[in-house]
Amino acid sequence: MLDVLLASLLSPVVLAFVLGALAVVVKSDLEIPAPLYKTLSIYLLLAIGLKGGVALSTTPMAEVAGPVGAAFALGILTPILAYGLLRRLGRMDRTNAAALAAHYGSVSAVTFIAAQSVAAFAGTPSEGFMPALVAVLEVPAIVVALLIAYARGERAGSWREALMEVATGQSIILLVGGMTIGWIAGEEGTASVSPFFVGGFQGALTLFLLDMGMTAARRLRDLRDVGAFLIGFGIGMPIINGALGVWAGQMVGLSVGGAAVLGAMVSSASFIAAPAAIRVGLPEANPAYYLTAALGITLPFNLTLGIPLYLTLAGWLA
Amino acid sequence: MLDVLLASLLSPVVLAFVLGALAVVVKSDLEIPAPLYKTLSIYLLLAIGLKGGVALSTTPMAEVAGPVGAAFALGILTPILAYGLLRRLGRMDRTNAAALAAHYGSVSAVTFIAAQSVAAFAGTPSEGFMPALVAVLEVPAIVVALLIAYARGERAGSWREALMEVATGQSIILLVGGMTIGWIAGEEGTASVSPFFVGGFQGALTLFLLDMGMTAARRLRDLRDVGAFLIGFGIGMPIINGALGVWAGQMVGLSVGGAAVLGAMVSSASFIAAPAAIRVGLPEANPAYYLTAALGITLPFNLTLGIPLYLTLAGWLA
Amino acid sequence: MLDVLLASLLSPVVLAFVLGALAVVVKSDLEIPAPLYKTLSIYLLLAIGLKGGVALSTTPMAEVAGPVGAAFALGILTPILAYGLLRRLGRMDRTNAAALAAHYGSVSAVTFIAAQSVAAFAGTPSEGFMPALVAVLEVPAIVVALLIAYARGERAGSWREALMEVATGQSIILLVGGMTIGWIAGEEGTASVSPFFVGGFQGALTLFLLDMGMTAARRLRDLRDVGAFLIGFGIGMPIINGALGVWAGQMVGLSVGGAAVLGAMVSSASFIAAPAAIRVGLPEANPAYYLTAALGITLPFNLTLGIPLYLTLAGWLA
Amino acid sequence: MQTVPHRLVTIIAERHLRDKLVDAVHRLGATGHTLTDVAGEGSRNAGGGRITGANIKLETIVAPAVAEGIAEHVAERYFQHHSVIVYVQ
Amino acid sequence: MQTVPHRLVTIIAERHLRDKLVDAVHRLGATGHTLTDVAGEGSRNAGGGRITGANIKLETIVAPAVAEGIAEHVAERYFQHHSVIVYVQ
Amino acid sequence: MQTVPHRLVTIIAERHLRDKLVDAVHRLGATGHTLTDVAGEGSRNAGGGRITGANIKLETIVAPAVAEGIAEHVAERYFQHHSVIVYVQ
Ligand SMILES: Nc1ncnc2c1ncn2[C@@H]1O[C@H](COP(=O)(O)O)[C@@H](O)[C@H]1O
Ligand SMILES: Nc1ncnc2c1ncn2[C@@H]1O[C@H](COP(=O)(O)O)[C@@H](O)[C@H]1O
Ligand SMILES: Nc1ncnc2c1ncn2[C@@H]1O[C@H](COP(=O)(O)O)[C@@H](O)[C@H]1O
Ligand code: NA
Ligand code: NA
Ligand code: NA
Repeated sequence: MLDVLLASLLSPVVLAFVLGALAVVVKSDLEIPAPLYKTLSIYLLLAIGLKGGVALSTTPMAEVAGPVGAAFALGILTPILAYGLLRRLGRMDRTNAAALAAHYGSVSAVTFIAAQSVAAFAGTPSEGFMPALVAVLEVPAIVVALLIAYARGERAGSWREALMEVATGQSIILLVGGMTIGWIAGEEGTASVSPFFVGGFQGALTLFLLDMGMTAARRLRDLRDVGAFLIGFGIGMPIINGALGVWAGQMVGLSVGGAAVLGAMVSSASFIAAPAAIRVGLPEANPAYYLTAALGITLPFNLTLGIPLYLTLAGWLA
Repeated sequence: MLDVLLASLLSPVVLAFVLGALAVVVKSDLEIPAPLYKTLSIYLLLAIGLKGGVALSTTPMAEVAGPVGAAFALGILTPILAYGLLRRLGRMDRTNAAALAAHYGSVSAVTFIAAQSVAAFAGTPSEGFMPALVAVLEVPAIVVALLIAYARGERAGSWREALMEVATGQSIILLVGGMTIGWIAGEEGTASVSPFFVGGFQGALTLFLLDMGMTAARRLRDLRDVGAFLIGFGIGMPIINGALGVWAGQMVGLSVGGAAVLGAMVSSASFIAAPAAIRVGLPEANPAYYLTAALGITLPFNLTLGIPLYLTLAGWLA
Repeated sequence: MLDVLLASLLSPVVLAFVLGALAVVVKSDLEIPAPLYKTLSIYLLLAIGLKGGVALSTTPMAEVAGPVGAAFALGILTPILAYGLLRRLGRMDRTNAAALAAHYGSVSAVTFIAAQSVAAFAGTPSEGFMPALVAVLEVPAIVVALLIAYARGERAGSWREALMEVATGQSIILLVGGMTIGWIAGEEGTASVSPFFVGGFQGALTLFLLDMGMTAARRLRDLRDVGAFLIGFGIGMPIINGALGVWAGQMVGLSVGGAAVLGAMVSSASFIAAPAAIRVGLPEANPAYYLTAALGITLPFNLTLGIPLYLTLAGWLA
Repeated sequence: MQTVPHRLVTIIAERHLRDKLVDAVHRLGATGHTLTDVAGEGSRNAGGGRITGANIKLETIVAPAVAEGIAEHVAERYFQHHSVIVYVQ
Repeated sequence: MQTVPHRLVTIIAERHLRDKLVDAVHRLGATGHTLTDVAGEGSRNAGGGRITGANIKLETIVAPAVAEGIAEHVAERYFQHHSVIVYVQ
Repeated sequence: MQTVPHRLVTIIAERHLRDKLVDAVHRLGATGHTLTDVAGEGSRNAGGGRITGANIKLETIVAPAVAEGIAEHVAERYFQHHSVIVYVQ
């Protein structure tokens, strides 16, 4: 456990996240320009899409089918689980419970990428086709959560629009688009772009996590608004989902690294695709809840303790 | 033909262009921040300038003289040809005919770069000094077109200002500036910057074409405003100019790849230098015409069918 | 001397600076988007921090102690020297003298980076731990200058705030933060990010200097506002400080490249950390003085003639 | 543009409402509009800052009657659940 | 700044007119100006969006007479062929 | 928002004053604010352009009394030594 924890905590990407948080704590005038944030997220999504597509082009479908099925199942299951917990234990109203369920059922690409690089850093790289699972995991949970919400009375938002929002959201477009390009162009076709998309990847991720650290720290200030239960949920839910993910990963025959990364994916809370969809589909839900929980609590937890935990779990189960 | 077409259509850069267009068609919320667009165009222009300069520093002038002469001649000839066609066949007024002539006589750096990388991708790389031809090809056509327009009565714009605009425009500054730097610093002087400017080039181009695909698709919506003739012109003119360019390239002894790339350059319609100059020199011309034709019709045509066509032509003539 | 001068003047980074200045002179429409400028400065500061940290992790403290001590001492001495000259020779009022002293006592990261790469370019690379000296050199001078100013009567600004401003300014955060990350992660821990932070460094620097050239040239226009003395000061002060730095570098056993780079650091005038602190601590000081002197005079001087001069000096003293 | 009396309507809203609002103002009679990227805080703060794309400012110069219509439309349609403000000058 | 009556003149124009307009307003008596990057659509749409650099918004606070002068200058010089609007508040 | 009479207070200032000004307007009674990145020139030009981060425009819609208070605060606290302007509409 400890060595994995260290391997993770001492990797540049995680240290950059911590540095970003510190910069906010000491009220530094450091600012990541918004266009840089956007550029990095476009780059990272396209890059993992490309990598995944190239990997898919050389992986027998049979090998991918199991993990894809598992990811899909977890994308249906986890939002229901989250909704139940929030309603029963948290006594949270339907709207906000559904909104949070969408976020915790969906996936955070950053957490996935960080997990992937920490797993590699720890000597247990994950399967090349993992990015495909991100795409599979992103959508269903949001659909399920909206179904739950709309099944219960009038809604201010639009159900169709919300689905369009997810389906055509930048993360799906870039991930699936990147995968298609990678899959079509294949290993040699993408060779010319790999210095940019592969070589530069870890460095760009470092800058991105510096920014995420700042965003997370700013969100932390809103903790008082969200209450003790949500804080507990923001840590407990990822542990449960992470364990589920690791276990499922093992079941479908993923490597230790692969199972751990799947765990990290399932445990993570979306803060790009889900918020966009929820603002459209459930505008009456309070963003202070889902954004603070996803960005201020679950993201930092996963980047620091969560990922090593899932790696260790995967090691034990193996 | 077909294999070249595939080689071209299946290259990541072209696929990225298609992906960008698709994103607009499905109304994705994907957005390339404007500063990224500017950054990429600065990077690409400087990079091709540097590469060209380094190549020039090791190429005997005799070898370059022919192609430079050909490019210059084509820069004078093609705007006159375009103006004639637009006036006679298109019955277009003088102002807009001259504005379009400036655009189709000048060159689109993106098309040049894409052609260069597709040619290399297809196994027939072009000469290293080609970027010099971009600089040579960019200016004359705009001057000629302005001459034609100003030769015919009062103008709202300023002729001098327009020339200054081209001469000091960012594309000339970065291209010529980059070439000078590359030429002075030479192979080893630029070695330290080549991971950035050479290694990253194809990847940056992919991002740029993603953005161009979105811009082109948005322009396509204005097609109805421009009428059938302009659509025909936007496809016919590049074919004619492309053929001229390939043929001239062969005459002056360029390789198959070189002739094809020269063809692509001559066929392309400028949408950075020319619009800037025309807004100043011929403000009364309607941008809906030249921007839609250059960006919405000719750019997509060249990136998908044009470039493979010129490559095939060059193959036949060789 | 001459060969070093050429090696420096003909390096891509310096040529890019000249190109940027030319673009402004010819009134080109070339514009470096502000977010790109910010992105590059974040990248460069983090990158030199990382490199420095990795170097520190493998350097015996004893070896670093001397240079660090020298840098610290120079950070105390040079602002006092500058203040004296400005008061005695320049007959400048206390406020503006103190403000300028802060700038010339502190350091310009760009000048450091340029010196480092020119030194390497000239075949006399500097020690890997030099970035640590930038961090050491940045703060003291600003503190000393504020002490001098506040020791003399009422002030409009806030002394404490100004110190916080420096201590938490982006350059310190990124430099020290980057060094810490590099020091913790070490050689192999940072291997995955080095294509981005090491490979891309010189190229990013080229773009940054293109922008700096434009900023410097714009500043030059304000020369008339600052008067002859300040122009002389902007050239004389760096020569004096540079000589001091080179000499001190030799004393503490730095290599020729190291001593030259220390000279360049000491000679340089800060234009990021110092202005930020002075706006807060001495708002009544006139920015036209310190910004024009630092950016319009000293930066261009150092990038063109200064750095080769310090390299030559270091060669002689060696 | 200066001849007839006109009103400047300013709408500040979460980014994802941009296209809807642009369509709405043109549908309600605007002949043009200007968009600016802004950041902000208000009573609701529904915006998640840069994560959800900050805010946009939509300005349109229209006839008084049109201004009325736009302000009403925005108030009705968006005030309850969205981060939006509108004012007419 | 607040003491004497002043007018806020706002000009929205294609980017390439920026420097000319800045010079003009200062020549016509402005003592300062503020520039903002904006995007927009209007009756002419001469701007090619990001390709030609979107639009800029130029704001200047001036004496009423100066405001008049600026509005007239812009109208005369640019309305016919350029994407420009100006309004005084 | 439209019911009671309100004033739009606009402050343009050097970037480093941003957080102080935001705190001040809220302390003085504002319930929200909008920030825009701008560039500009004025009589002082204390800003060092992009080097020191250009300028920011801070807009807040407040009750007339609050507007008074903000304008006074800014004038007193910042006019003498900083690049700041404020106007109320
Ligand atoms: N009083 C105000 N003055 C200026 N801008 C405001 C004000 N209230 C809200 N805003 C802007 O409108 C957006 C949405 O406001 P709200 O719906 O109250 O969160 C905020 O993010 C601000 O950009
Ligand atoms: N009615 C309007 N309201 C707000 N902005 C406008 C309006 N009309 C035009 N604009 C702005 O002025 C620019 C030029 O307008 P135009 O000359 O009509 O194309 C447009 O791109 C918009 O940014
Ligand atoms: N007359 C004016 N009209 C519009 N903006 C102004 C004016 N004067 C100053 N500004 C803005 O306020 C900032 C500070 O002005 P100053 O303190 O005069 O340098 C300038 O950078 C401009 O952005
Ligand atoms: Na999840
Ligand atoms: Na052409
Ligand atoms: Na110094």
